[in-house]
Amino acid sequence: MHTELNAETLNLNLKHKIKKDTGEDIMLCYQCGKCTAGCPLNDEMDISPNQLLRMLQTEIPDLEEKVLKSSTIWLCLSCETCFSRCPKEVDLPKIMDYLRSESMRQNSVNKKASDIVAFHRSFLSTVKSVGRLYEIGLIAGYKARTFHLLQDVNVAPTMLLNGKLKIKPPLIKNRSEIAKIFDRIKELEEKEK
Amino acid sequence: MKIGFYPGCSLEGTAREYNESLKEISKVFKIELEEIIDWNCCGATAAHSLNKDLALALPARSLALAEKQGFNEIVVPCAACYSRLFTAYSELNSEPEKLEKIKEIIQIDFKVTSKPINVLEFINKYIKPDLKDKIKNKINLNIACYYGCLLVRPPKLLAVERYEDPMIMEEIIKITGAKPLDWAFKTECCGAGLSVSKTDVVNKLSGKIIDDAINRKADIIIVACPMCQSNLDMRRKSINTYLNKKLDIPVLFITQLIGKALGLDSNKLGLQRHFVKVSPELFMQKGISSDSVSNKIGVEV
Amino acid sequence: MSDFEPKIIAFVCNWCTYAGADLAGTSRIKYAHNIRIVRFPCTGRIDFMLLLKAFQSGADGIIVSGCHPADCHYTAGNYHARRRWIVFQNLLNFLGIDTRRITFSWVSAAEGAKWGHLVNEVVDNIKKIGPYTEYAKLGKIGIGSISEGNYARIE
Amino acid sequence: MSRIGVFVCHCGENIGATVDCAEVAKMAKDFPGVAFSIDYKYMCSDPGQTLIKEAIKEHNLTGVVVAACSPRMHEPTFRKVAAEAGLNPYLCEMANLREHCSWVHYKDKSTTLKAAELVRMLVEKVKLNTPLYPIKVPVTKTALVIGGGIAGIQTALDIANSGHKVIMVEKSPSIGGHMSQLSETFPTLDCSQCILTPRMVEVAQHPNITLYTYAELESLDGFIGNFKATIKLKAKSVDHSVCNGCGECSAKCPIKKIPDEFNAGLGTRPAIYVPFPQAVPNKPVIDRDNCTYFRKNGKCGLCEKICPTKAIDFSQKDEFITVDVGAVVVTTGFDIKGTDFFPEYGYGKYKDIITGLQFERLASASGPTLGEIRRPSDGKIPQNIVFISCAGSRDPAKGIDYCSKICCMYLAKHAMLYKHKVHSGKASVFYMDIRAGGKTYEEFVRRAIEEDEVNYVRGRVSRIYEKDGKLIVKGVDTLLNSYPVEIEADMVVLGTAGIANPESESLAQKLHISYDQYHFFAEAHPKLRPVETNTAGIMLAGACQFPKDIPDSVSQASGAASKVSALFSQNELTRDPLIAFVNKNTCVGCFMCQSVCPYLAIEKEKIKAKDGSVIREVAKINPGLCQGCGTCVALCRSKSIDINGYSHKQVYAEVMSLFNERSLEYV
Amino acid sequence: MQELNNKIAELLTNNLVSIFISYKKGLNGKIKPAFFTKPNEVYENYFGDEAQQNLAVYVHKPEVKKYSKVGILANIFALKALLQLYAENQIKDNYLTIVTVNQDNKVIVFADFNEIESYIAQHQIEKNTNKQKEINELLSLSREKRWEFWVEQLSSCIKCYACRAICPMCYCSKCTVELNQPQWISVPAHSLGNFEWHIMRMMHLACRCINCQECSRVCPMNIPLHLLTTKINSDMEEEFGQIAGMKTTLDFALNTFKVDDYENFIR
Repeated sequence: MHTELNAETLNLNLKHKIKKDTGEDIMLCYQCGKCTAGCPLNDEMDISPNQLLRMLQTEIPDLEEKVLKSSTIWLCLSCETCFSRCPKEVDLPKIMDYLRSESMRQNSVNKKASDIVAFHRSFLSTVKSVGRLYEIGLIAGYKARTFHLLQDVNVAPTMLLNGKLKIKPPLIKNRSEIAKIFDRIKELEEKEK
Repeated sequence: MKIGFYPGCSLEGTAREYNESLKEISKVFKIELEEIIDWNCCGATAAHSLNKDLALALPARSLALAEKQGFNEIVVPCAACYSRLFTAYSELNSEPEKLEKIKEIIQIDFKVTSKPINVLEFINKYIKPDLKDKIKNKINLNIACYYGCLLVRPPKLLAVERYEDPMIMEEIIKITGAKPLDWAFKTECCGAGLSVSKTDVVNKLSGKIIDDAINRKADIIIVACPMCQSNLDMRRKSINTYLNKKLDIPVLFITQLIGKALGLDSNKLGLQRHFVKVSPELFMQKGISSDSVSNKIGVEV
Repeated sequence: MSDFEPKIIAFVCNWCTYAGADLAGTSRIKYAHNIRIVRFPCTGRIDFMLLLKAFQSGADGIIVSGCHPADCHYTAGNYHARRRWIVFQNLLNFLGIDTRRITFSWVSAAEGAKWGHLVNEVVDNIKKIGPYTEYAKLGKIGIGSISEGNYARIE
Repeated sequence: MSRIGVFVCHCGENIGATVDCAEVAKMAKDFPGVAFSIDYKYMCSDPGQTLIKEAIKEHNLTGVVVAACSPRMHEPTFRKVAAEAGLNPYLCEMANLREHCSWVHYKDKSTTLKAAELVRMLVEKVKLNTPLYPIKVPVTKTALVIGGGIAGIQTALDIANSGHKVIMVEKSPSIGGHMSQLSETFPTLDCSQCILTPRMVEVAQHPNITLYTYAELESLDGFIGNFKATIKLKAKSVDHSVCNGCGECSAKCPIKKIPDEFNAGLGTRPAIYVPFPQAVPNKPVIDRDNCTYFRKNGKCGLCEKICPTKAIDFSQKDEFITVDVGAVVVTTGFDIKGTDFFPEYGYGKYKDIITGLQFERLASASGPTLGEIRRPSDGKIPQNIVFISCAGSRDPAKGIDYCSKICCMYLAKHAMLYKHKVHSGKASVFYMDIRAGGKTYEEFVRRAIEEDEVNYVRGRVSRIYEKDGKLIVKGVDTLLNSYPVEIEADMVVLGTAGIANPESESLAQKLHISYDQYHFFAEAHPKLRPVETNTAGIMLAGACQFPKDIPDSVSQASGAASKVSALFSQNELTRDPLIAFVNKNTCVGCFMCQSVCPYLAIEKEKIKAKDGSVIREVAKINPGLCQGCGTCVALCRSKSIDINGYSHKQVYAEVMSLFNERSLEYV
Repeated sequence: MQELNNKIAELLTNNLVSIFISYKKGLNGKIKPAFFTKPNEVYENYFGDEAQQNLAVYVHKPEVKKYSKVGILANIFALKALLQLYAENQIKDNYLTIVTVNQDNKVIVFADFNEIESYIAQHQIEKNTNKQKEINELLSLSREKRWEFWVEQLSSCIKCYACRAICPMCYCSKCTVELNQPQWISVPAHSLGNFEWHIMRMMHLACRCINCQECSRVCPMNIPLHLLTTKINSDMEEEFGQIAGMKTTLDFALNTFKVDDYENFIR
C-alpha cells in the first residue's frame, strides 16, 4: 500500500513546512542568483536571498535556524522583483512572509530587525483599535516601542503645516468588528497549535 | 457614473493631495467616486509580514462591504492597498476553502465580486478616452513616470503588459502634451515599507531613483502611489543629506498632472502640500524650454 | 469502506497509453490491481458500443486513454475519438447513465507515473461511488428479460 | 474447434515473484478452447522457444497465447517461434503479465487472478485470429532530403555516394544553413565557411543529387518505399538557366535597405539578391515582397533592363512538381529566440544587446563589419563586452525548460574571438553552469579562462539598462557570497535559446510525424532509434530534432543516410498486414470513412452489373496505404469495415471475456 | 394545389419522371403517401398542412429504386433529408426531380442540390421551444431520476424498428442490429437491448438526423424519441456548430474534427 507522509507524525524540515503551508517548492531553486542580483536590499541583508534558499534546501538544522534568525527575512520589502524575474518561478516574497511568522513563532527574531517588528506591531495595534491607520498614534506607539524618540521630528511639523497629519484618529464605525477579526485569528492560531 | 472608492489610510492623511486631485479630475469627467462605507485598513506590509490570515481578512472585509453596496469595481488609488486588495480578491476567488475560512473570520457572507482596480486602470478606462478633448493647458515638461513595485508586480497576478518597462502612464501623459522620458528606474523599489523603521534604506533607494530622473533631464517625476510619493517627496531632505546633493525635482501624482492639464486650480489639486515646492511657473505654457524650467523651480527643503 | 473491489476496464491505444502503462511497469510504479487493459491500435478504433458492452459484462468503471493531441501515431485518430466521446458522453448523460464511471484521458508513452495515478484515482473514485449494477440489470427489465450470465456469445 | 496453447513465463523472478505462474497455467487449462498450458522460467530463452514449438506440433495447436512481457517487447520473437513451428505467426498473441501486472502490483491473490484473466482475455481473442500474410511493397530508391544545412548536405552526400538518387529541397535561395553564417567553429577555431563551402559545391555538382533551392515541401503522401512528394518551386523571377551570376542586377537594384537575413538583420541587402558571396547556386532571386516592380504594379524593372543575359523573368509563377521517393530525411534545422522577449533585458529596445548569431556575423570576415567587432548602435569597438548564457534556456518562466546545449561552447568561443580581436578589451561571461562535455570542449573553455583571461561570473543577470551610452549589467557572483557585480558594458551578447523552427509544426503535419512539446521532431526511440521517426521511412538529422553542434549534426546525418541506404538495399519491403478491409456486400457507399482516413487509403470502387453498368459504389481500402489505425472501422455505421488483428469479433470477445458471471474462482 | 397537380402531370406526361412520390387522402381520411406513375392518377394528389410525413424515406426503398427517374414532393424536412442523402452519396445525379411548394403556395422545381441548399438556408425551421423545454426539464432532474425516466420509457420498446423504417437516414442495407457475429445489440426485447439500440441509433444519427421526428410519430409504444433527436441535434449545434441537411458537402460531426475541440473532460 502507498503510505502518505503525515505532517503530525513526521518532524518536518522547514522546506517541507513551507511546501505544505504556502505550496512553494524550495527545491525548484537552482541557485542562479538572479533574485539576489535584482534585490534592492541585498547589501543590507545578512544572508542573500539565493543563499537563504540554498540553506533551506540542505535541511541542516543549524542553517535553518540561521535563516529564521536572519535580518534578511525582515528586510525583504515584498517588492516582488525577485519573483517577477525568477526563471523557476519561486515565490520568494511568499516564502519570506512564511519565514517571518515562523521566526516570530519560534521567538527567533533578529535583534537588528526589532525596529521593523516593532513598527509592524504598532501598525497592527493601531489598526486593531482604530480600524484604520492613524499616523500620530502609529508613530507614537512605534517610538515608545523602539525608543527612537527623536526620529522624524524634522518632518512632523511640515506635515502638520501641509495638512498631512490628522490630530484626531479616523475612527471607523464598527471598530469592534475589526478587533473581533484579530481575536478570531488569534483563536484559530491557538487551535492549530 | 458612480464607481466604488477605497481611499485607504494614506489618502486620508499623508497623501491628501492625491485624494483631492483624483476627486477633482473625476468631477471633470462626471464620475462620482463613492466611498465604501466603513472601510478599514488593508493591513499593509505589517499584516502579511506577520500573519497570512490577517493579510486576507482585513482587505476581505472591505471587499465584502463594497459588494454589499453593489460595486462591480472599486478604485484603489494607493498601490499598496491595491496590491493587498487585489491579492485577496484573486486568492479568495480561486481558492474556495480560503474564502470559507475568511468568511468565518470576518463574519460576513460574500462572493468576492467587487474587483479592485488601480488608479492607472481607472484613468485608462474612464478618463483617457475623453482626455484629449478636455485638455485646456498643454503640459510642456519632460517627465519621468515612476511606477514602483506594486502597480506592476507580481506580473503573474496583475497581468501587466511590459512589466519591466511599462508604458501605461507614458501613454496617458502624452495626451497632455508632456514628454515622457526613457529612464532606467521606473520600476525599481523606493524602499516603501521601511519608510519609518529603516530610513537609511529609503534614502539610498529613493536617492538612486531621483538621481537617475534628474540625470536624464526630467523636470518632474510623476507617481501613482502615495508610498512612493512620500518617500520621494517627504524624505527629500534626508535623501539630500545622505547623498550630499541638492536634488530639487518635484514629485507629483499623475492625477495632479492631469488636473493641471485640465486647467484646474493648483490649490484644489493640493500642489501646495508638497515638501518639495512645486513652482506655479512650471505649468506656464509659453517660452519655457524644459531645461530652463528645472532651474527655476523654487525648492525649499 | 467495504471490501468492494471495482472492476475497471481500460481501452487504450497501442502507441501512447499502452506504452505508458508499459513504462509504469518498467518503472515499478505500483497501482491498484483492478484494471484490465484492452489494446487497440488507436483511440480512433475504439467503438462506442464496446463501452456499453463493458458495462454489460459488469465493469464498474471504464478508462479510455490515448495519445495527447498532436501526438497521435496516426496523426488524427485521437481527434476523431475526442469528438466521438463528446457526443457519446452527452448522450449517455441525457439518458441518465452514470458518466462518472467513464474516465477519458491522454497518457503518453512517457507518462508511466500519470498512468499509475490515473488508475489509482479511478479505482478510489469508483470505490466511493460503489458498484455499477443498474445498467447490467437492464437485462432483467422488459418483455424479453434474460437470465443472469446468459448473454449472447460468439464462437 | 480451437486448440489453444497457453505458455506462462516466469521471466525469472520478474513475473514469478509476484504472480503464481503455475497456478495461472493450471487455471488456463480450464478455459474453453485451451488444449495445452504450461509455465516455464524463461519462455524467450532457447529451451523456452523449443518448448513452444514442440507443443504446437505435438498438440496440433491452432493458436498460441504467450503470457510474458509486453507485446511491444517480444511479440516479434514469439510470432517467429510460431512460424518456425509451422503455425501462422498471426495466430500468436501475448498477454502482458509483466509490465501490466507483476511489476505494478504486489504479490497477492488478486494479482494472480488478474494474470489469469489477462490470459483468458487473450485466449478469447486468439480463438478468433485468422492467418495473415505480410504485405509486400516495392521500394523507390530515391531519397528526399528536406533542408540544405550541414545536416542535409551530409545526408545527401552520403546517400548519393552510396549510389542512390537524392532530391534536396531548400527553402532559401542558397544551401548552407546556419553553418554558413558562423565565423569560426569551436573547439578548433577553423573557419566555418572554409570547411563548408566545398561540401556545398559538391552537392550542386553531384550527379546523383537534384537540388531545388527556393523550394518547399507542399505535401507528402504514401508510405515507406513509396512516397509521393509535391514540391513547391517558388518563383525566383530569374531564369537560372540563362543567368551567369554576374551580380549587375544586385548592384543596381534601387531597393537596398532590406534587413539581411544572412547577416541576422545586422546588414542590408537589395530586393534582387544572392544571400552571400559563396552561395550555391550563386545566382540571384527576386524577393517579391520587397521589390518595387511587384509592389507597385510594374514600376521599376531596372534589373530587367540591365541584365546582360536577359535572365530576369517577372512573369515566373510558383511551380509544383511531384516526385516519387522511397525515404525522406528531415534536416530543417533550428531557430533562435530573439532578444525581444526578455523584459528585464529591455524587450529588445537596446541596439547593442545582440544574439549569439549576430555576434557570429560581426566576427565573420564575410560579415557586415568584415570581421571587426563593432557595436550596432554607433559602430564603435566595444571595450567592455558581456556575454550572458542561458538567455531563455533553462528558464521555464519565460523561455524554455531545456538546456540549448550549444551556447556554453559558442559563448566561450565568442569571448575568445573578441579577446583575439580587441586585445585591450574586457570580456565577461555570466553563466550558471559551464556545460562543456565533448572532445576537447572543456579544454577549450579553460583556454578562454586561463589564456585569454575571460572573466567568468557565476550568476544570472537580473537586469540590463542603458545609462550614458553604457549598458549597465546587474548580476551577482554567487561564488563570492553573492557579491554584487555591476558591469558598465559597451555591448551585450545573449546566448539566446535554440528553439524549433517556426514552421516545424506545419511540416510535421504534412509529413505525419510527431513532435515534442517544444515542436522539435520526435525520434522513434530516444536511445535506440534516434534518427528514425515513428513514421516508417522518414528519418531525422541535425538540429530539427534538438539543438546540436556541428559534429553531432554531421554524425546524425551520416546515421540517417545509412538508414536510408539500408532501406534502399532491398528491392521489396514487407509490412504487417494489420490493416482494414471493406465488406463490399454491406457497404452502402456513404464514404464518410474516406474523410477520416489520414492516409487517403480509401478509394471508391464501382460495383458493376454484367452489362458493365454501375450498380453502386463502395469503399475500397488500398492495402499499400492503410496503416491500420482503425478510425474508419469505428466510424462505419453498418460495420462494413473491419481490421485485421483488432477485428470486431476479437475486441468484442476480449471485452466480454472480462468480468463475466463465470468469473474465475481462485482456489 | 392545381398548379402542383399540373406540374406533376406534366412531369409524368413528358417522361421526365417515371414515378412521382406525393401524398393522397386515404379511405379513412388520413393522409398517406402516394406513388403516381401515370398522369391520370394525379387527381388523387393531396397537399396541405396535414401532409407531414417525410417522403424522402422512399427514395432508397427498392420498390422506388427500380424506376429510372423519380419525382418527389418534398416538404422542408424532406428537402433537408434529401440534401443530407445527397451529401452522403446516396442520390445519383439526374435521378431525382424534387418539387416543393413554398409558403406563398408557389410550386418550385429544383434544378440541382445547390438550389436546395440555398432554399433551405432561406427557410430555417424555427426551433421548437417546447421540446427544448422538455429536455431542459429532464436535464434539471438528478441523474437517477433521468435514468428512471428512460428505463420506464425504453422498457416498453418492442423492437419493431418502425423508427428505423420511417427514417430517411437509415438506409444501410445491413443494419448493425441484424449482425450476430458479434451480437452488438442484444436480441430479446429486454431493456438492455433497447438501450443499446437507441443509443446506437442516436450515435449513428448524430449530425445526420434532420429532426423531422417521424420516428417519434410512428412509434407504436409512444416512446418520446423526439427528445433524443432534438437533444442530439442541439448538442451538435452547440458543440460543433453543425446542423445536418444544410450542405451539399459531407460535413458530419464525427468525420471531422477541430484541433481545438474542447477537452476539459479529458484528463
